[in-house]
Amino acid sequence: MNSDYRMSVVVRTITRLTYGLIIVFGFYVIMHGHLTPGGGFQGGAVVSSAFALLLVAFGSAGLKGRVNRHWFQTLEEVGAIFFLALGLFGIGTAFFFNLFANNPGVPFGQSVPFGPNSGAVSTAGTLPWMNWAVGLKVLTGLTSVVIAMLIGGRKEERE
Amino acid sequence: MSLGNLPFIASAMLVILGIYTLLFKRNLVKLVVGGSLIETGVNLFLVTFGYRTAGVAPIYTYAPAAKRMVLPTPQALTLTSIVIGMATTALLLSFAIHVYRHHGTLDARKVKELKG
Amino acid sequence: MKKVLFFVSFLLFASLLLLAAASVHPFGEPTETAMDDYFIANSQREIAANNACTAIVFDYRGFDTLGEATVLYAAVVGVLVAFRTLRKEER
Amino acid sequence: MTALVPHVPALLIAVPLLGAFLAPIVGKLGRTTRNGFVALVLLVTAALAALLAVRFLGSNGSPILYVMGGPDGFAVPLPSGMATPIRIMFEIDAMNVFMVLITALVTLCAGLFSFRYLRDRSGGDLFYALFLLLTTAILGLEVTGDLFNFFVFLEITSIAACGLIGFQAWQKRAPEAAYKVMTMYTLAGIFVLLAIGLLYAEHGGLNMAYLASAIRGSVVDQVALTFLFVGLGMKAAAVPLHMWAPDAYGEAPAPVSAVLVVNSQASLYGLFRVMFTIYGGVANAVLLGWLIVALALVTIFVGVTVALLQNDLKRLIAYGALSQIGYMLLGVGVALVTIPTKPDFGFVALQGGIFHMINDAACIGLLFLTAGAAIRAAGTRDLNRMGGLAHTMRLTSVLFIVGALALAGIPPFNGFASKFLIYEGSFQLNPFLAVVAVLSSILLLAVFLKAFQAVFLGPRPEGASVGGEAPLGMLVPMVVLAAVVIGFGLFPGFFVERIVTPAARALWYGRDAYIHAVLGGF
Repeated sequence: MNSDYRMSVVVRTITRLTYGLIIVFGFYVIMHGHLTPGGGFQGGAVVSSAFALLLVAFGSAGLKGRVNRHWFQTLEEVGAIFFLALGLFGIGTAFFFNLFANNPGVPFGQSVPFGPNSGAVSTAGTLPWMNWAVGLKVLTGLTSVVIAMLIGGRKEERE
Repeated sequence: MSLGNLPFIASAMLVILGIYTLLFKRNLVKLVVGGSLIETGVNLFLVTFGYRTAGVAPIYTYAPAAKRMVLPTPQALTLTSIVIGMATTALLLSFAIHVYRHHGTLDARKVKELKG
Repeated sequence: MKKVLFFVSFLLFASLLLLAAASVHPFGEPTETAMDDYFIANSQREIAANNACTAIVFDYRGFDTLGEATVLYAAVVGVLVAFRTLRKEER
Repeated sequence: MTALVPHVPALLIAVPLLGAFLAPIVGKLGRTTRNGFVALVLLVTAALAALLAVRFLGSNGSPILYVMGGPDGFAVPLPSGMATPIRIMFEIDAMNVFMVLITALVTLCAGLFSFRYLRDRSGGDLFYALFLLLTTAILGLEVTGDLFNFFVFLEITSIAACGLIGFQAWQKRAPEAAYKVMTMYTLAGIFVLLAIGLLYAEHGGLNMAYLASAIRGSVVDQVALTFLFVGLGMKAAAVPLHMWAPDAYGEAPAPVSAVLVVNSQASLYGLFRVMFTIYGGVANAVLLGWLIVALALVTIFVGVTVALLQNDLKRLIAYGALSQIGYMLLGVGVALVTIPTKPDFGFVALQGGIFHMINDAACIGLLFLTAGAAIRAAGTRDLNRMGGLAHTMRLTSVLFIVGALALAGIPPFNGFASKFLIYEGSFQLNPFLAVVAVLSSILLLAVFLKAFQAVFLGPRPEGASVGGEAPLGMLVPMVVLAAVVIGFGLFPGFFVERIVTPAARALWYGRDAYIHAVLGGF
């Protein structure tokens, strides 16, 4: 697959229309990890599939303006450090102690009555933060893997 | 209507198929496909351990009342196992690209540069 | 010779796996569920999370998920190492 | 700072992990800053390991328990009225402390060595990210008390090790070796995961101590034991499944090979933990013991004989390392067989096997580092085209000889101390075992003398590049490892009595204390 390969017009227009929606849906899945099935890993994978779709439809030109490879690599490290820092916040009591849960002063600190309910977003202490950290990490990680393999493949053409 | 252990045997067959491709196939990319086949089989194996008959997903948002909930731990383990499967496949494929670039072939027999 | 050895070990492995799959608890009736019942009953009280799975993934067994994020990080760095731009003398 | 002392086990993992995540970012500030940062992280990790050892030796031997995210302090594993532990917990007894000390020592020396060794290579930031990930994963492997967590760390070691093996991607053999090793590691990981799935289905818990008390030896438990045995045996490079080891140690950069040996030993620790603690109550020791003794003899024999045929320096050392894994298995296998009948000799063999772990880690690490320096100077790995390096590399050749003699078990060095215990224990069981072990050691000595003569002595072949003595940055870690090799050899009693005997006692007699620490009165 040489790099300036482009799919047909139909695919390109549909991709142009839908890739924004996929990204928004991905962030929805990340954000509601503690309420609905989903979470950091699944949401991050959905968003990186949007970037992969761009790559397939437009070839490497698809990601030219939108994604900066080195920025994504650094963002992945930032996401990883943020996740580890969340684990270390509760070091006073124990590593990975969820100190934000069930204390109303903190964002995401509300407690939840037992039994089925309609689910309030601002609950579950460190969970939403962790979901965001892992979501950012998966999103940037998977995309930089896809880009690295594309570039790896293209370099193979030149030799 | 107890299925007995049929779902376990089905996922065990998936793992056995994967092991078969890994042991007997020669093309490097086919080995990677075999590897991910095993990963899927094992994930299915893990998830089916946690099922309760007529069970509902263990999520309380709009959960139907008075329904038994399926075991949540295998699903957490499977999440980890899926990401591990992705990671190993990504690494295997990137080294397969390198081997193809050096040796010009993906057939494991011809690539046998390393003895023993 | 190697083919025979592989085939024998493959058959042995397949029979062991099927034997284990057949003799585990029947599908749908898990026998030992003390840990999981605790998770289902207490995930809302202790961690205020509706989704018991996410409660396990990020709090009860959050350390696994830290390992998980490290696995992903290792894979990404591994791929980037494989496809990094080499210096001249390393061609 | 003293408030953090009770959290040492968690920090032992968190600090190198944070270092691994920060390495590429610090790398943007320049190479020396990054090297300083990585050296600092390695030093702090080694200090934490030492602190853990000191703190543990003071606590009368009962295992330290650290519960991840425990709400009320970290000592409560069991919620009220429950029999199964809920959260992930670290359970550290003398055996874990012993393994952590080995890892801290070898990774520190290998890390310091790699700064100078890889100075003119590209991709330095990513190398140190992977190197610190490998260190974190090995430490995590040795400290965790949760079986699934053990599997996750096992996978991190697999992926990080393969990323490092394929680091020299421009060479023809490195990507192929990395691919082969990754396939073997994936297969090993699958076996372990299947076993964990079966154990979870059978007992509903994942904690090692809970499983140790819950396992009754049903069909599923035995199948799970077989899978764990095969999976961890593959990772520890026991013979029938050792195909990947020479490629891995041979193709990886020298400091990585030294850490890979420790990685194999960590999986060996996992195998011992599974056999002695989890299946301690159920497995009939004699049959398992004879199986391990047979495996050990084959490993020793294959390792030494194939080493004779090698003419690539690093693969020769790799096969030497392979045969040493056989000695550890021999010590433990003999212990499993004899302790029920003659406990004192069995325990001596067990101590020998465990003591040989740290000795082997030190001498093989030293050999790989000196070989790396020699190869860097000579520019080739082929024994026939190297030669006469001793003229310029005096200290490196002396260190190579120290490592080789120690590995072959020659008296003044540490290899002799542990091998002597293994000979003594195995002689009681069956003289044939001791004879094979001694013969293989002598054969190994011959192999390494041949290698020494080919690499260092003799005339310098005309075409060879003129390699000078290894730079200071590479010599210091080598000398540190040599000091450990000589120190353990001259005063074995001191070290055996302080760290090896408690480890052996914890592994063999400490099973009930291990379970009791988690399950309390149940």
